[in-house]
Amino acid sequence: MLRFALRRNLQIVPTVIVVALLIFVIFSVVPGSFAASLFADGKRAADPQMMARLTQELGLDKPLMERFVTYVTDLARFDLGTSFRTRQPVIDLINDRMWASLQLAIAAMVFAVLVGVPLGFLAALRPGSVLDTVTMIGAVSGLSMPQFWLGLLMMYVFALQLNWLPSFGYGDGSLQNLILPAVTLGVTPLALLARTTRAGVLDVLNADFIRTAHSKGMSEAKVVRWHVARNALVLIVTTVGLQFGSLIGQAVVIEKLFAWPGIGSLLVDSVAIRDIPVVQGTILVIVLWFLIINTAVDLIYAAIDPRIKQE
Amino acid sequence: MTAPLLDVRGLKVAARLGDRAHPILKEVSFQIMPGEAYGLVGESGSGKSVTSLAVMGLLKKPLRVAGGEILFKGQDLLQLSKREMRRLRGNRVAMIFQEPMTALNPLSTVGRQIAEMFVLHQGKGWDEAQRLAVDALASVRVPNPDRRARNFPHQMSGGLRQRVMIAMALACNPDLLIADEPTTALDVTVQAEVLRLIKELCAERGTAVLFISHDLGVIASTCQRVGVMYSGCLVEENETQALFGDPRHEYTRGLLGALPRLGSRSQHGRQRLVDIDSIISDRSKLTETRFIAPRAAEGGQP
Amino acid sequence: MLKRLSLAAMLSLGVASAALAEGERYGGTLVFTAPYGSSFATLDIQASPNTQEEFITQAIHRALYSWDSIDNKPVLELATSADVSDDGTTYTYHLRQNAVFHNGKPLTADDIIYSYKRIASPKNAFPGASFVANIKGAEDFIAGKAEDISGLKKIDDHTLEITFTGPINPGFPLMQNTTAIYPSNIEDESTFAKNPVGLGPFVFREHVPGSQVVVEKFDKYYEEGKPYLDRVNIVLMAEDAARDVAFRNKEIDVSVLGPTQYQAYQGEDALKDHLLEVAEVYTRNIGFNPAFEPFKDKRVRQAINHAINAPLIIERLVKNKAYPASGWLPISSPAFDKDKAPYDYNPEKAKALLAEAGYADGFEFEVTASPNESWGVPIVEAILPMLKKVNITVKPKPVESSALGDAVTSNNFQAFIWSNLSGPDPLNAMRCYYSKTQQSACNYTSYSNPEFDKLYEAAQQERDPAKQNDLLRQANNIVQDDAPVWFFNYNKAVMAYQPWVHGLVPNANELAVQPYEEIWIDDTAPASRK
Amino acid sequence: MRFGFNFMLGATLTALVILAGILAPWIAPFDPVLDADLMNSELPPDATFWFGTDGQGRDVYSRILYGAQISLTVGIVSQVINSIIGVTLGMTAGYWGGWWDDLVNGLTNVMLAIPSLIFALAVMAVLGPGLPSLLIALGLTNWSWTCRIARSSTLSLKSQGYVQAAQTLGYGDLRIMFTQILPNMMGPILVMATLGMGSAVLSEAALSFLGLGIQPPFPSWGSMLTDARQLIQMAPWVAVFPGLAIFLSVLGFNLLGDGLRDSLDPHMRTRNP
Repeated sequence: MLRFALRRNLQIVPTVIVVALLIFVIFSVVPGSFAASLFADGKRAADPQMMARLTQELGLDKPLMERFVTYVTDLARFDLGTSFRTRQPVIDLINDRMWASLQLAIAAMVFAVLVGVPLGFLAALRPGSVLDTVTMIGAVSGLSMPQFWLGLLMMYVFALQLNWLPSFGYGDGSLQNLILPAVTLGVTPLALLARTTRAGVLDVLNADFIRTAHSKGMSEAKVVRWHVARNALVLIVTTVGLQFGSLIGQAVVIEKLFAWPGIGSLLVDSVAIRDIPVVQGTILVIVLWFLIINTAVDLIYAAIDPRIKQE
Repeated sequence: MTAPLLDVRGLKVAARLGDRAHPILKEVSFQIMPGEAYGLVGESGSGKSVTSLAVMGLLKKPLRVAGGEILFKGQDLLQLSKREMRRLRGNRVAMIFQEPMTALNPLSTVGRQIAEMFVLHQGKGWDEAQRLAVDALASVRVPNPDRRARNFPHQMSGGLRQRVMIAMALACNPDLLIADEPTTALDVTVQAEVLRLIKELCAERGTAVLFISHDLGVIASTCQRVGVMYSGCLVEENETQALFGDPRHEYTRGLLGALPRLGSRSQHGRQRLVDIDSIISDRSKLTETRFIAPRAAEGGQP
Repeated sequence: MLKRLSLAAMLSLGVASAALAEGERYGGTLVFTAPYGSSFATLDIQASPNTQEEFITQAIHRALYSWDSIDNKPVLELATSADVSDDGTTYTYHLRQNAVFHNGKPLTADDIIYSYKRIASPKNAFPGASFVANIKGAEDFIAGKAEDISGLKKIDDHTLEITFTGPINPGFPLMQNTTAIYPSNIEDESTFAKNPVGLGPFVFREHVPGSQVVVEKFDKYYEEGKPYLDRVNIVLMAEDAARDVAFRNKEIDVSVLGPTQYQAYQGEDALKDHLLEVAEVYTRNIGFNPAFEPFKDKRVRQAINHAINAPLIIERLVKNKAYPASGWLPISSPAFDKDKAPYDYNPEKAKALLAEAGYADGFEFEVTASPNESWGVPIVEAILPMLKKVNITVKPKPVESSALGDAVTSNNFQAFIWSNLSGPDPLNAMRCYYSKTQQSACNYTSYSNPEFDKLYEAAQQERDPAKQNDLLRQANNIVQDDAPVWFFNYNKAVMAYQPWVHGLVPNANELAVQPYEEIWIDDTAPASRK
Repeated sequence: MRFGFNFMLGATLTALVILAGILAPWIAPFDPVLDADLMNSELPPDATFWFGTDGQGRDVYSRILYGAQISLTVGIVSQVINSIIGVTLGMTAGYWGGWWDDLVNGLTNVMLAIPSLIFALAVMAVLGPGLPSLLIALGLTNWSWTCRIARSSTLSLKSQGYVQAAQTLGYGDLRIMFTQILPNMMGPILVMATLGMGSAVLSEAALSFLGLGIQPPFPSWGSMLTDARQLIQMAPWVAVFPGLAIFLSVLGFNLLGDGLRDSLDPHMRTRNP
């Protein structure tokens, strides 16, 4: 198990290196510059001297190769660089925002799991029932909806019309502020989870060992508890893991819509003003997050399914 | 005459597809005496497995019993409540399936899967049940039962897995064991071992066996009495010796003709099989005649 | 005309309320909003060119000059008086005796010299460097060629002599937030970014990243009897809709309005009486690149100005949250020509002009545009059908905001739509049409007209403000006639405030920036504010 | 039976989108860009403007019809690019194996590690907003799953009799790939592409929202929806109809893809797109 975990963790390294190179290349050819973004709002006249000084100070006048070497050597020392805008270490900015993003992703996932898994389970136990039909129609609808439209509609109804929940922002970090963005963000994984849980449970229910379990004289409830749940769990854990990783990608839109101070909105804002070190750092952190979660999923998977370790 | 352990009377099973019910079993009747080994043969799709599943009460949609009685120790299983049926299933009537790989849950240890039987039917705690499971493994002659109990199914060979299934089925000393093609998926070398095991264990414990196979050789070597099924009907039934010696039904004769015999192997090393359809003249009429031989008065004891 | 009258009326109202202000109440908390982003980039405001950080600056810091929103001009802030040499280049400032930094250090000339050197330091590349660049010797210092700025001379602790490179009005550059004065006795400069220390009426208390900055009353503030408030919470709230909800729920005391909300608030009795409006010093325009063949001809540029129904766009799309532009200098500019009529909407005249120029069959051009709702793609979409009627095909070329500046300053466009600073200093605003100004600096349309240059140079030398304004007014009219741009509008900034808030001023530079020390709240405020 | 219904519903919705796109020039009552009269802005739905008008005074109904063209283009072109990249890499990797296979595998892992919306965001930032950039960005981001499927199909097809027969007959590698292997894996690839069309349309909307999608005046549903954000209280119809259009067309693609998958291979049902 330990060796499996170690090997799995080592596989992350080359991927992260390639991703790091890729984003460096992409953002070295991006049009626009941080210096130019400073007067993009038209509130100041462009100041070419200041732009030149800034470019020089930020090291952007150096040749590409030289910047690349600096970038790589810094990365090797786990240094993500300094933000153009705030002149603070990128890692500090990410730290400031990470918790909000985690909170949002975890809340969304908890919501998706708590609603999606039982729905999928019940639907599979009663295939063709009203519950099944409604759940599956709901799930495919959930997958077909533009998330920010859903968020906008919910904001309109629950915040503006009913005034039940705050429509925006982090507030003091209370649950109230979390509900709308988390639910909006949770809809896609919820729909996927309901679908995969249903399919997974149906698969398990059709398996021979379930017939064996019935032939032992086990009650339906015990069959589900002792044999179905654990086996369906494999698929559910995989889906949860994959979704948890991609949640942070989707969170970009939701964080922007609900003015949630997470790393998704940090990324979008930084792309907009071409604060390249922050952009690179944020993407790297997101990718790392995704890979770590995938690895964790693989490990959990291996813990649940004894067949994996053999491979 | 002792009362039969299992008395299937005019069992009808139908498959409901849309609003039409297609008959699958057409009035199947047979009895199994306590301790008797009874064989059901027939080609695939003839209804052997459906019969066994009907007895276990494990028919799945769209299949369902459309008529008849299944008397177990005089009690009609079809009239039992779900709960009563569950108490019987596994406990008094147990079953072994064809595929030992898929019939076991890949994610639990075999010990735990056997132990479930003791927890379910004997109200044991898990610790004790696990110990009993080791004993049960020992009783089916699994070497190192203590270690094997902690194994997962994928860590075992096919023969071992089928032994686990047998240990599980016999865990509660059932009155009737239904063995549905228990050796089909196994290597030829292992087949004989497993068959002998079933035979010996059941004989030791006085467990009756309903043996289901398409393999006449297997049936011949294990059963006292044989029923031949074709297209949902029991077309012929007789003592094993009698049936093989003097097949009465055209289909049985065809089936026997298709059976390779050791003596028929030619010099070229090629088996020459008689095509079943070259013996049977008209398949559509096969179920019109039935030959059910009466039971000998002394019952099924060998 | 009506709009201008109402503005004038409002301006006088502002003066009146300031003069008549009585019954000021001490104490309480003001919940202010910072609407220009979801975070504060830094608390070291010398390093930040963004408006967003000005909300903090106003509370914590003071610069040598400050902006008088009522009289619309820079005034001395940290000095009680200044003597000007005859040639207008040397200023001797008599600094306030009673100004004290939050860390207890009294203000001396050293602090100003220290601050200007820090701002100009080549190591820092701060945005304020261009504002101190007018001081003699600053260019050399910025370039790293000198140890000191030769134009800065300490006479004694409270007397400072500054020599400028020319006869400029130093008030405009030295009132900028990025030229705020820091105490010279802080060893570790990196603490400015976390724990700012200034001369302002409020002391920094706390910064919750992504949420708010809290400041509290400074007891030793140099202005007698001020500030009134005990505390100001400067809350980050970038989303218009978020501010709308929060304002209606009385969670915030002021809110800067977008066009849609402006329209909505005007229709609501509870809200419409508490709107503060001002013509800000930004001119929205579409700049034409004379390198693009059709735009070489003045008649084509004029035709476009005639073909677009700007008042209609302002009414329907901008919801009247703007004043139609009649030239480059905005209404609040001292050199604004109120008698100059804007181009009238006249498609026939436009067609005739185009025909004269040889473009009767029209032509096609691209407008580089950012997504901004008031001066971006939506406006281009609106002019598209209008210009189609005179056979001109317009194609929006959408770019991100950060790429717009790059495209324009590298002269890589046929036309662009932007909002540009056109005040408060009219001389500085008209510099953008002086032929010696680089295209990349702010002469984006590569404008060159000898007649204009003559007027501009004369205005540069003129030291009588009235005469200077007169020259600039003429220069402005030449630009208007030459139409190097389509004159769209001047921004009307609108701020909604709760009825218990008093002392807000119509700041034409940036309405959202208010003098916190003048603000007080009355008894009707909710309990949480008192 | 149920899948049949889903499939039909999906096919109907997709057909409607295609029809709307093709027939837009004939059935749309107004020009989506030029028929903008600011005097008519923000009118609620009525007999003339079935879905009302937007802030620029344009007919929302006409714009939605024309928007179908853009959504279809986005869906189809991005998926064609995806499929070509994915199939080419996956098939050659599976067929040739060796270092090429390792390389493709590594590349696929990298692509899978970057959330696709973020990668698309980066590509859009480089290329600038607009339809061609969007097609490239979305075409470049989602090929990894297709590649994996193509690779594993190739691996299993390679050992099939007819492929080996073709190899014995001395057919060239490319010929075998295109005549023997490719046709046999078109099914799953088609399913991936159909489901991918739905997510491409959703990504377009998301990128528009982030200011990096197709920009006006093109009547793309995503940008219409984004523009409507400011108007949601004053003129909700401007937000509701484009949102519905996106929802129904993506639903159509998804149901169609699900239906295709079920009819091609009932066992694939458990897998995710």
